[in-house]
Amino acid sequence: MKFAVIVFPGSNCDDDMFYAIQDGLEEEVEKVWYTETSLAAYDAILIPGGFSYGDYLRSGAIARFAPVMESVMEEAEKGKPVLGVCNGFQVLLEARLLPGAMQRNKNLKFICRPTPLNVVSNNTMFTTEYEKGRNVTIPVAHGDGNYYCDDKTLEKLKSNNQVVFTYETDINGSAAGIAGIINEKGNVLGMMPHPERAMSDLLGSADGLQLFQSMLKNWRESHVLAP
Amino acid sequence: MSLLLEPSPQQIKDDKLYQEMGMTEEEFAMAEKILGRLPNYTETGVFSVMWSEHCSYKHSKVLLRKFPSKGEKVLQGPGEGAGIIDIGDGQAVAFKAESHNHPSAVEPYQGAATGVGGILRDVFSMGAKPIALLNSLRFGELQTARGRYLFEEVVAGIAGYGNCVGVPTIGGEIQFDPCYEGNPLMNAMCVGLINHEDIQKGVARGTGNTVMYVGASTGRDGIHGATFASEELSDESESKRPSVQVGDPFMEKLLMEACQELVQLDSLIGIQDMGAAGLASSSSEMASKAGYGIEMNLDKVPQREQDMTPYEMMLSESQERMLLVVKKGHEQEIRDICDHWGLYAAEVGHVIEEQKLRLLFQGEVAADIPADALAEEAPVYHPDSIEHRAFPKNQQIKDIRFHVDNPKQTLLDLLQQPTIASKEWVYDQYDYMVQTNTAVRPGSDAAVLKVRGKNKALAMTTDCNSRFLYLDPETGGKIAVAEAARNIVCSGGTPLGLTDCLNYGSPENPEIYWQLEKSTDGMSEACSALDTPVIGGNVSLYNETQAGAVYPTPVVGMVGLIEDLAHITTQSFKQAGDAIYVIGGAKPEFGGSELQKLLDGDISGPAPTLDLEVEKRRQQELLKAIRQGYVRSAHDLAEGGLGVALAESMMDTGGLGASVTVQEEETAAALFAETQSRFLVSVPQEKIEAFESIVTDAAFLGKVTNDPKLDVYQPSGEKVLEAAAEQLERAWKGAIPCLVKSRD
Amino acid sequence: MIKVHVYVTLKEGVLDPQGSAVTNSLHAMNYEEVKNVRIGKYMELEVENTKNVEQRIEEMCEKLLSNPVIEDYTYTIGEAVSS
Amino acid sequence: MIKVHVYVTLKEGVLDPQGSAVTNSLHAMNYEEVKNVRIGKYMELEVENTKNVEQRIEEMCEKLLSNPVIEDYTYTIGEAVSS
Ligand SMILES: Nc1ncnc2c1ncn2[C@@H]1O[C@H](COP(=O)(O)OP(=O)(O)O)[C@@H](O)[C@H]1O
Ligand SMILES: [Mg+2]
Repeated sequence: MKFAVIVFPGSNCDDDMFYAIQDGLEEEVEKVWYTETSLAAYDAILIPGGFSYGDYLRSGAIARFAPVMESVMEEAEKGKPVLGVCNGFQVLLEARLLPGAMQRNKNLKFICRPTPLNVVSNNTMFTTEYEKGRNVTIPVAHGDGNYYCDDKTLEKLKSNNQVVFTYETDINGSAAGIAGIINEKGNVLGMMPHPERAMSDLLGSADGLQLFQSMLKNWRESHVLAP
Repeated sequence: MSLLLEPSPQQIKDDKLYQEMGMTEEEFAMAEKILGRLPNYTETGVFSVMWSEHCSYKHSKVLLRKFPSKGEKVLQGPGEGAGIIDIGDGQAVAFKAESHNHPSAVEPYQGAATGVGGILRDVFSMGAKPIALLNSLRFGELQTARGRYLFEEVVAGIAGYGNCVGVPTIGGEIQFDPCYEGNPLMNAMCVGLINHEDIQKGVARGTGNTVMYVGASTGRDGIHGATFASEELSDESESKRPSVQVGDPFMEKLLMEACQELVQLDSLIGIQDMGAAGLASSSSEMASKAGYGIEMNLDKVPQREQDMTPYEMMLSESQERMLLVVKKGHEQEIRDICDHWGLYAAEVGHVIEEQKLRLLFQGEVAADIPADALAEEAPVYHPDSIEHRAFPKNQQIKDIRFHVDNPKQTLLDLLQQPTIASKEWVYDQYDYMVQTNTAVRPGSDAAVLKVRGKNKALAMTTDCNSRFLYLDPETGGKIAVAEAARNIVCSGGTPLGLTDCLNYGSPENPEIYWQLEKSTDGMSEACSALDTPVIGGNVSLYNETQAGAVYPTPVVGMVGLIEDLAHITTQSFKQAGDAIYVIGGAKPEFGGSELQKLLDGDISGPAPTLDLEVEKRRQQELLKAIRQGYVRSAHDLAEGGLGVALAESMMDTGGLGASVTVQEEETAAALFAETQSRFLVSVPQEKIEAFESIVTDAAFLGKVTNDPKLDVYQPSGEKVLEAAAEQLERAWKGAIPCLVKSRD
Repeated sequence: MIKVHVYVTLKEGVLDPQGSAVTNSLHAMNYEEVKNVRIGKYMELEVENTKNVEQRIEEMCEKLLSNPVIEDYTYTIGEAVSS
Repeated sequence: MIKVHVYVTLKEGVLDPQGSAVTNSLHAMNYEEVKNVRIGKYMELEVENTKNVEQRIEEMCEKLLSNPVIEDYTYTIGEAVSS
């Protein structure tokens, strides 16, 4: 399986994502510069966390207009897996690939810490390797992780099982404790916690690994069934 | 402002305008002599910043020479952006610390942010990849709204910049004391990883080679920042406020990425960051170091504002800028890399044979100064030194004893002292995990980063207990170095070397100068004994207000090598049943201790004694035991003594407790004395014998338990303290959040 | 060259954590008379005077300068400036 | 109750990294006509109509709403609002 890690000017978790795939998952991965216009050669697209363009104006707002985003949208439309982590999630929101928006954390401060999450849905191509309802610990590191959407959208997210991860305790003020959501089609996941930082016990947790393993397994299966 | 409006050389002299720029009459006369004529306005400005304390170390140079700076593994000692030490496998660590005290006092968020930006550039301009940031902060006691504002904003500024550039902030220290009320300290340290062959120097060599400017354009910000950093803070500093710079971490990130590619080019001859005194210092230092000169055409300098004068351009401290020297004809290679990262690279001049800094502006020579005169020949002062009056007074105080009626309450009180309390509120705001190498995050003795692709790791820490230095600068200086080394050893590492940041009051006050002298003596002695060369550092003087000078605060930033990932050790207890030992006994030493501060409201008496031989032996023995796998947790005893160390070792262990019997009859000394060279360790039962055979001064105290509470017994068997882990944790973790929320 | 002023505010009904924090601080400083604070952005654009300025500003606001999911915007096109 | 509008802008000469990033981004989106963007804050305060409103607003701006070291402010006191 071949992964693309999108790199915007100022991206800073691109390497972490790259190593998570290369050394953690041991699959093929390449960094793709924001000026590229085709992502057809990749089986999955990873939009890394950290910052992009300094996150000036609004997190993810400027990156959303980078040239590469057009092909991200095309591939997403075609059903290719797209994972946005942290800043990547914010980019997906700004690009309207996912509903809602991010606000400043309710305490107005950046928060970095290992965070217990509930796996609300293990019925997605990103989470089948988790047990449903299981608690996993995955770090967060964000200043704007306070998820907002209007009530109607929230109802829809819930009734469609689009809420994938929630925080076990409210850390940032997110609506319904949302830490990660998926699009209706089920191929675009945005999450604030950083699975790529939870790839080994030496660094505190290996709970992120299953997320990438889920992607791999589901990709393999879909390619065996429909070669 | 047009040049015509600038005062003439004669006016500068007659009206003593140089004084406004911080130059003395003698210094101006020296400049005149060097040039053989009167300096013009631009030249006077360039002299004044280059000869400021911040750039020239004119009051401290003599003292810095005492530091041992050589060592088998030292690849680069003091003098460049950062020092470099070999860690094997063709790799090395580059690190350096720097102060940004005055900017942080005036505009705490931007002051701290640009402090972080500056130290990063010092490290990546050496060719290294920054892998960690640390800091060392000093504030007043958070009793006033202003004090809390400074604290919150400095922390936010560090976070804002470091998080955005993607370098983890993995450690630091914070001390709160009234002496820092009006003059907080903000010291930042950066550690980078570098391959030997990539090491760069800031040199301008080879006549005809091109001088290039990369990064942000130049504005009027920070003009006279360097001289500003060399003055006492007064109300007048307020009027100098426009000199505050704003940081652009996004630009820094691009610059950092670009530099990592630029240093791979054979055509790159030298590179230096434009830090304090910006273009003036980078150009003259690069020329002087190489024995060449530089001619720059200032019309080519990228400018953010209109009608900038040579004076303004040379003195501007706009951030996120680099000066490069490139082989003639290879400029395009630089431009290509910069283009990729969206940066602008301008050709601003070239290297000349004549050892001069020559500046052209609108077709005229705006300045023409011997480069060495600026970079090397600043006046060197040997200030008067008089024993600080506090020293003999405190030495005379003998036999300080404390009696604690309620040891449990005292322990809870100590855990809530902001200097001791958990700094989680602070480091929660720092991204300490980005780059995914952080094996031990903030909260243990030293932070530990694994080296990607290798079975080894780096330990790093910043330390300085300035209370001891105030009472006894020489002993306190030794303690600062020893404490840093202890923290490295507790993490399983061998100390490699250190960078310092010397924060003091005005050196023109003989008593302050004496503190500088004595403390650097003490530090030097400890560095020699512990084999930790000083590979770089920074001096920040004039840290005082009308209310007085800060305590002498020579912050030590130390890096150690952990040779095997299996050696990584943290301070928290790991398993019930493990034996608890203390290495080294307690003496009733309370001078400068947290207990004294708590009970007396102030500090007095002699600092704790330190025997460097004992220190060294214990460190070596402990490290050996750790490497052999005999030690499950290790923590050095610092502020608050054994009591606090026991409580800290229980935090976040998921329900472990400890039951111990102390060695000394006197509870205050047993639990809260701050006797030096001591460690608290836990040892698995099956390793007890092996451990005891290596570690000579280890005394058995008791056991780690499954019962989340701390029980302490006297040697007689009488219980002196029983406290629930949860209660200890609440006191320790709740203190700082509670202080910042409180209102006047 | 003309100057355009853009004001971006949070939509009604969207909580404003920053605004609440400022309100609380003002109360703590004894400015009790302040009942509510909402914080938005204020941008000054220097724009070359082309034909369909308004429409283009409108687009910029929609696409980049604000996020319609949570924010509203207004703008005023100001005086011509020389430069 | 009256509505007060406060505008906080960076002092002239103070670097505006956000503004530059937005300018560049607008150029990349083909809004070449935008020459410069500066980003500031816009605040709406609901204030009880007391005697010396102006003076108190002035104070709040000085002390909390702006950072006089790098920012300037202006304000307008608007219409009375019911609430
Ligand atoms: N300003 C800070 N930034 C980041 N981490 C900090 C800061 N201050 C303290 N810490 C962390 O908190 C822990 C305890 O600090 P400290 O009490 O100074 O330790 P020690 O006494 O062992 O040197 C350390 O891990 C340290 O890195
Ligand atoms: Mg320690």
